[in-house]
Amino acid sequence: MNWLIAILQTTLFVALAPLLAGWLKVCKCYLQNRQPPSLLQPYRDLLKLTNKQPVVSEQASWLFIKAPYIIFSATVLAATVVPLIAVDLPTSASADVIVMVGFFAFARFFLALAGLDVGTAFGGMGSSREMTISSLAEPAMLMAIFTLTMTASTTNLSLAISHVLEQGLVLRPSFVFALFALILVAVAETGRIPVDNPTTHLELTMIHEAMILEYSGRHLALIEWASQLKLMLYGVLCANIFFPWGIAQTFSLHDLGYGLLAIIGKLMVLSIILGIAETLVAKMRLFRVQEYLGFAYLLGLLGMLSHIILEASR
Amino acid sequence: MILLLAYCAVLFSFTSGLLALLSNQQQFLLALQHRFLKTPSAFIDHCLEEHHYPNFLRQVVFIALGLSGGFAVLAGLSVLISNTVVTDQIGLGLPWLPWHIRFDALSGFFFLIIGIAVGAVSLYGPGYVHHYKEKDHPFAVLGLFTGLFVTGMLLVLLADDAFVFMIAWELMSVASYFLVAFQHENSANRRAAFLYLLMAEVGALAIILAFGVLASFSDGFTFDALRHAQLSTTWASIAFGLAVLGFGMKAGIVPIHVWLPEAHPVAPSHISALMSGVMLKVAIYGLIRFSFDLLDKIQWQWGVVLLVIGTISALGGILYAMMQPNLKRLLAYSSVENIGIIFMVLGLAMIFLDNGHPELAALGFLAALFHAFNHALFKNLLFLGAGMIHQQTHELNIDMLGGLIKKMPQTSMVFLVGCMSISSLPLFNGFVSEWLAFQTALQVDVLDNGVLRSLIPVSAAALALTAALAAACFVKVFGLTFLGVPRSRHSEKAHEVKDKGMIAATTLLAGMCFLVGIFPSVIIRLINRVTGQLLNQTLANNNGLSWLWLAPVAPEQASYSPPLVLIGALIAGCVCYWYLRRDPDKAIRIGETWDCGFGGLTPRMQYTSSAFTMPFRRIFAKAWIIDEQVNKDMQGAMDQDVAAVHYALHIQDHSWPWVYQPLERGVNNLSKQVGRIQTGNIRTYLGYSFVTLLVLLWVIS
Amino acid sequence: MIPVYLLLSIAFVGIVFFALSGHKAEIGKINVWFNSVSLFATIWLAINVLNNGTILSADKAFLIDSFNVYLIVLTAFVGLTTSIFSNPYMAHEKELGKLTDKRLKLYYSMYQGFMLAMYLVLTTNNMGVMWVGMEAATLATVLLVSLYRTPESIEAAWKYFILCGVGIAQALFGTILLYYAAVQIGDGENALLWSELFQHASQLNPEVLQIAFVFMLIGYGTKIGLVPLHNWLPDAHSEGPTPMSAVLSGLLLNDALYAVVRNKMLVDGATHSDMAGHLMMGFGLLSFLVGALFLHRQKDIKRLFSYSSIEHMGLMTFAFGVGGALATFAALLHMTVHSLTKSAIFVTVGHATQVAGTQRMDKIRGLIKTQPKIGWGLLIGTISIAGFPPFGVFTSEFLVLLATMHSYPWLTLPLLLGIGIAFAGLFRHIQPMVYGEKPEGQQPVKANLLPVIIHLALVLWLGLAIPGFLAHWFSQATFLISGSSPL
Amino acid sequence: MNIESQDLYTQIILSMAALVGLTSFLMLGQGRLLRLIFVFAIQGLLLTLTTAVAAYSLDNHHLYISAVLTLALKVIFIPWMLRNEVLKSNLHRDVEALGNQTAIMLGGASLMVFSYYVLHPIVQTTSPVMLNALAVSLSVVLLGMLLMISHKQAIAHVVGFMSIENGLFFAAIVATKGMPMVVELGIAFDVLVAAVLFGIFFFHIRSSIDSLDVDLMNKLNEVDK
Repeated sequence: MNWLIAILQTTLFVALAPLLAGWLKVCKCYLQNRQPPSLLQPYRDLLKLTNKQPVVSEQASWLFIKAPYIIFSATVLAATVVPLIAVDLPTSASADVIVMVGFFAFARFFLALAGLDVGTAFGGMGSSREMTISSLAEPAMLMAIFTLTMTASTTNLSLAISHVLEQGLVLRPSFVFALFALILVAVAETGRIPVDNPTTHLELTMIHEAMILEYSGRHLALIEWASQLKLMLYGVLCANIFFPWGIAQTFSLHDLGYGLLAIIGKLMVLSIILGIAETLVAKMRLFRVQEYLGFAYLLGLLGMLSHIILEASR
Repeated sequence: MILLLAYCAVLFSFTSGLLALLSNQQQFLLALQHRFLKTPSAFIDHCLEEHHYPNFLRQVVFIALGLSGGFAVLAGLSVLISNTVVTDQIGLGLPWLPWHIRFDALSGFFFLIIGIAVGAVSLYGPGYVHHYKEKDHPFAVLGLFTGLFVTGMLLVLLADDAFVFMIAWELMSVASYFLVAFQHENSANRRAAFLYLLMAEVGALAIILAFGVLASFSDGFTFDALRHAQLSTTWASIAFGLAVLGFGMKAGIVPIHVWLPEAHPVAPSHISALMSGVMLKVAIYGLIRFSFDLLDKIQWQWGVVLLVIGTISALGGILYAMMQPNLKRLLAYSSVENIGIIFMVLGLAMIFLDNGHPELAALGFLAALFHAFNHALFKNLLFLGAGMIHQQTHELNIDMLGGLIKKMPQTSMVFLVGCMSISSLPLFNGFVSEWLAFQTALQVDVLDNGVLRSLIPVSAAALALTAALAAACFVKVFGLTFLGVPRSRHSEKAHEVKDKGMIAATTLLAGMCFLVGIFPSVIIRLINRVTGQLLNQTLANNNGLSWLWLAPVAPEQASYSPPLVLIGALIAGCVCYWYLRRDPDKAIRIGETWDCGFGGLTPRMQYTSSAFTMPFRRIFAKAWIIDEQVNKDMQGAMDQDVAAVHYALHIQDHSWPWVYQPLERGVNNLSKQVGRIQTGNIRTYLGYSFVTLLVLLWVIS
Repeated sequence: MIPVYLLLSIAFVGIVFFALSGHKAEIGKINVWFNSVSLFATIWLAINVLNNGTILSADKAFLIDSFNVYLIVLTAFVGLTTSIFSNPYMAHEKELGKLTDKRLKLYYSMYQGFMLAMYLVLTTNNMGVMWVGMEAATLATVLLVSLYRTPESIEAAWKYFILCGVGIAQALFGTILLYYAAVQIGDGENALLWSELFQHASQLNPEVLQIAFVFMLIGYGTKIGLVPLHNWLPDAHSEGPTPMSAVLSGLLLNDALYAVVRNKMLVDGATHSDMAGHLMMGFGLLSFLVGALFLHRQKDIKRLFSYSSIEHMGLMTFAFGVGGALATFAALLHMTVHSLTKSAIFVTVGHATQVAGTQRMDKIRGLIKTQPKIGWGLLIGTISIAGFPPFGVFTSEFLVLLATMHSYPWLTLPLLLGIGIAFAGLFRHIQPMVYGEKPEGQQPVKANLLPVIIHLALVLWLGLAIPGFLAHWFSQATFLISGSSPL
Repeated sequence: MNIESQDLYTQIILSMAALVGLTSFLMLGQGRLLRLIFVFAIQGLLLTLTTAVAAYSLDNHHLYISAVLTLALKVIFIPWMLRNEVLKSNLHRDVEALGNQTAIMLGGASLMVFSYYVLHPIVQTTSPVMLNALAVSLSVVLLGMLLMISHKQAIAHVVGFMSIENGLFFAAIVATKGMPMVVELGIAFDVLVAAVLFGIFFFHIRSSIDSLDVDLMNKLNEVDK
């Protein structure tokens, strides 16, 4: 039964990811009072890309062609771990939060390699920058997550979330810090403003885009989809870890539907916030990023320390 | 019986060394044959022929080495599985102190490591060494000292008294010194060898003194006697400090690591593999043996020391590694990083042990040993791979390579596996040990001490940073070496290695990396035996070690099931692959690379090593001494348009100007001052003895 | 007692024989024969001692106990191997025209004279005769130091002569004081016999013996080469012919130390303080450190190794000073392995200098590629003298370190420093000489490396396992000296 | 102690000791080589007399032999040889300028005191005479060294060396009624050989640096210029 739920949940993740991206676009268009595209535009793009014949550079090796599949499946695996509408997943037992971070690393590893494969300057630039940012972001993220896992004294996400649920509404300073740290990291990792600009087409400012410059057709589709999935993953993490209320604890249909509605609501709110932020903030120079992420790391650390010293001190 | 296996391992390695001495001796052998063999056998004649002989001898030597490796694995496994302790005495050594031999689970585990590595090397060796010219690089030297080197390492593990331990230890150092100096015609190797031997000597002295402290509180040098030494905390701490200094010098912890990236790369690649992959583990073994076994009471402060040192080494190691354009130097630096990680986890184990949580100590200990095991696997793999690349391209500078994935498909495959394991990606062995390390660090809640409670998470985050940097570093390595377009003629001309043995060795290691990553509990169960013997404490949740699940503390706290993850990955991958490849008419079209419409992409436009790491260089600028110069050749009217740009980048460790050069200067100045004694004037000399006489007379009366 | 007389008479005959006909060809071989006969005599002696313990000759003139018996054998052995080496070496020197027949005569005759003096010092039971022997050793070797008649060699010989002469004179004063203390309890003629003195050591007047020991230490210490009395040593070693340097380093220093230790035993017996020990420790440590530092600034290869001799003698003196079973055992062992290793090294050094045609280290390069035997010999020898196992030097240094750690923990730091510095000093010079490409104009020479191989093999053996009879002697001698035995 | 209470032998010995000490002082301050050698010969003579007296009063016959040896070696042979050297390398005209003579003299005097101070512990075990004799001989030894340190000429060094020997010899005779015969002979032999060798060396040194100034022999130094 709960394996079924897990699979259902994963498919939901994969299915809803483009929708979230679309909704985010819509929000931003309204904020920048432009005419928004339809909510389903991302789906159309993906479909179009999948039906196009991919063009691959003659320099590319097998790794370039396999990479999209690896990246996509790694991201999907990450998605299986994160409780979307219901806790008590068997999958999150087989791979805990550290493994989830590992999956992200996996995907990133191959993305960067793919960027280097065709031997253009852009690819190298993109993967160098991507690795830089991510290697700074990872400790901050782990700090934030460790705060949670140490509170719940488990690294199993669904157990952790249900632990938070059981405790009910407790105002923890550590969680405040951790939440902000996680949001900052999420922005950096998913390549949003102010770290990266997903919509740019000026090569020199690209990070994520620069790596996938050579991709086309279904490969591009997979990678785009993977990045939308990643965005949603982070959103769900922020939402469900820190505001778990509404997520289903039993597998009754009523609960599940309720959980679905809850998560959709949370994500809508989140993306509105994100949209506002992206509209207000300007993209920063590449070498300000370390200060930004350093701040995120600091927040994570503060969260950890306040947990250790204020909340669990003996 | 078990001991017999161990002895066989030692003897075979020694024999291989001796056999190597027979190179260029086939006349002598022929004489022997005619003397003793009445009936000349065709086979022997064939072997002793002029042009067959060297090849034949090489095979024999490496077969002996391989046998020793095999026996080592057998011995290790058998002692681990039978979970026994065997002791013995050999009638060598001091008149009142024969060589004491002891073979227990800890030694057995390291035997396992060495055995695997040596086995792989013996497969790899013949193909690799055959291109050395006998005149310049005699095989006798190489083979002899390789044999002695392995013998020394194995003996260290068997030693049960301070004396034989030191002998074996130094044998290891000296033999490897000769191997570092093997290609002594270029001065860099000589300098590296000198530095290496010097550090080895100093470290060994520190270890001797560490033993001396224990010995002076007990009777005799046998480890049994030392175990029962009753010393005050202060003296114990002094002994521990000396041990950390001595073993750490060998293990290459920052800031006394500088010899390592000098010495390891200049040895022949299979030797670098042994040194970086195995010898450092022997140093770890020494530290464990000394602190967990010989010192009766562990202090948590020591753990903190190890934790801090380890953190610094891990970060420093990987940061330095990232900046290296030379492949083997880079690998050597990354060894520093991994050793740092091992030290961190050992430190955690000590902290938990002294704070009365032996089961967590066991966890940390296990993580450390497991990481040692994994590091041995993938570091060997990477060094051997580097050797293959070097053999095919005569080039170790990453900026001169590129595009090898098409030229050397098999090599690139195994190398990719190595890179993924070392940057601790899931499904590979590196990840599991790192996961265990994190699990250990996350148990900090059980501690009472506020300092520790805040220190350990920080170091955990540092560990995370290290892992991420390692990933970046090895993306650079693989990407620049194998991907992209060849950057030099060498790498264009390269082609796959012919020798089966080399491929076999690397494939074996790669396979083990993957398998251990999928079924880690097999190894972990073995290590659990070690912890059981050494700390009298196994994991809290032993039945959490099924082939499928890995839940070291408690299933509800943390669990990881690589097989399931693998299955999931396969499913996901297959599904989307099937979905997208379902109709054949959308086959891939090959086009030329997008060049922004300008045209004329050249290999030189690709990112180089220094370009790839530029962001890190700017962000962590304090970590190195960076000397970066850009010179422009101007031309034309008023010298205003740039003809050519010269870019020079030189990066140096901090520990050179802070640790090494001051020492060197100090010694030189001191000897300069001392030199003034020798004035050359005999009347001054007479004055010396006159004054000495008066002073002594005055002193005694 | 016959072997002793045989030993002495052989050497004496040798002096006369070579003095008459030392210029003939094949003389080197004859010298080898003489020394092999002496070696045979010593082995005979050793067997006697093994069978029926300490031997005291009827007239009490000679005493062979477990302390000096192995030194005697060692002396004869090193004398033999060095003569084997000096045969081709001197021949080569003569070809180069550095030597005339007359000087060759002098060389061989004085070689035997030196051996005679050494045997005398070791075998005699009379402290006075011991002094005479030491002085005779100086006189025998001083002309050999100036054998080449270069200004430097003459200067070196003069310094050697004057400094050792003055030093040894002080030793004589010490001896007189000893005698003075002895005649107050015993009769005149036997009063200087060590066997008597050692029996009645406790009755000797402590104050007198203290002063006496100071003079002895200064006197014989000059010959040991203790800093700051060492200044003659590097000059004499570097300027004389290499076989001389080998025997000086290998034998003379040992015997001087032997004399000091004999006196220390008496002083310890009389004054139940460890004043003597502390003096020796101080001198030893000083020589050890200073010698180690000197290594770094050497340009001449023979000077280099003479300083390493100073350093090692310092270590032995220190070990004897520390006292106790372990340290004393280590010191005895170190005497053996050091003289074996050091003489082996000097053999290779001699050939190396002939290969390169100079003693300047910056001119000697790429020995392994030029003549692998010599290169490897030098390298392995250095490894062994630097105290790397499984060579015997390591064993003794290990024991010294541990004994020091046991009795004077803080002194291990200077020891540590010293060993490290000395090692670096040796290797920074040796490596470039053995490794690297062969410079042009460097030709292999006719060399007989048998001594090197034998010596290093022995040192290796001593490092791996000490044979029973030797261990027995060592432990007995340790018991004699320190009053306790490690076994 | 009071000198009247002592027997004649002791008185002679003591006065001899005084004289020997005096000669050492004379040598120390002596800049002219010939006079130096002359004083040295006198010291040898005093030594011979002491030996003879000792031999007579203790009727210890082998002391006669050593007396003869001393006479032959230290009074006749060595001074004669040295004198020839001086004349050969005509140094007999020039006076060596001793740096800061008064200081050296004062130093010598304080050495005398020092040797009394050093040997003082022995007094309770023996007669003051012995103390005197030993102290004098010790100071003769020390003065000999001081002589060598303060003089530049190789010949002066030999004289110093030999006067050290004299001091020792004096101690041997007075304090211990002579050493065992074999030792005496050995010492004498060594001294003889030493003397011969000195002769040889003078030749070599002169031929290498055509001077006997030891300060010129400092090629073998290790001081960075």
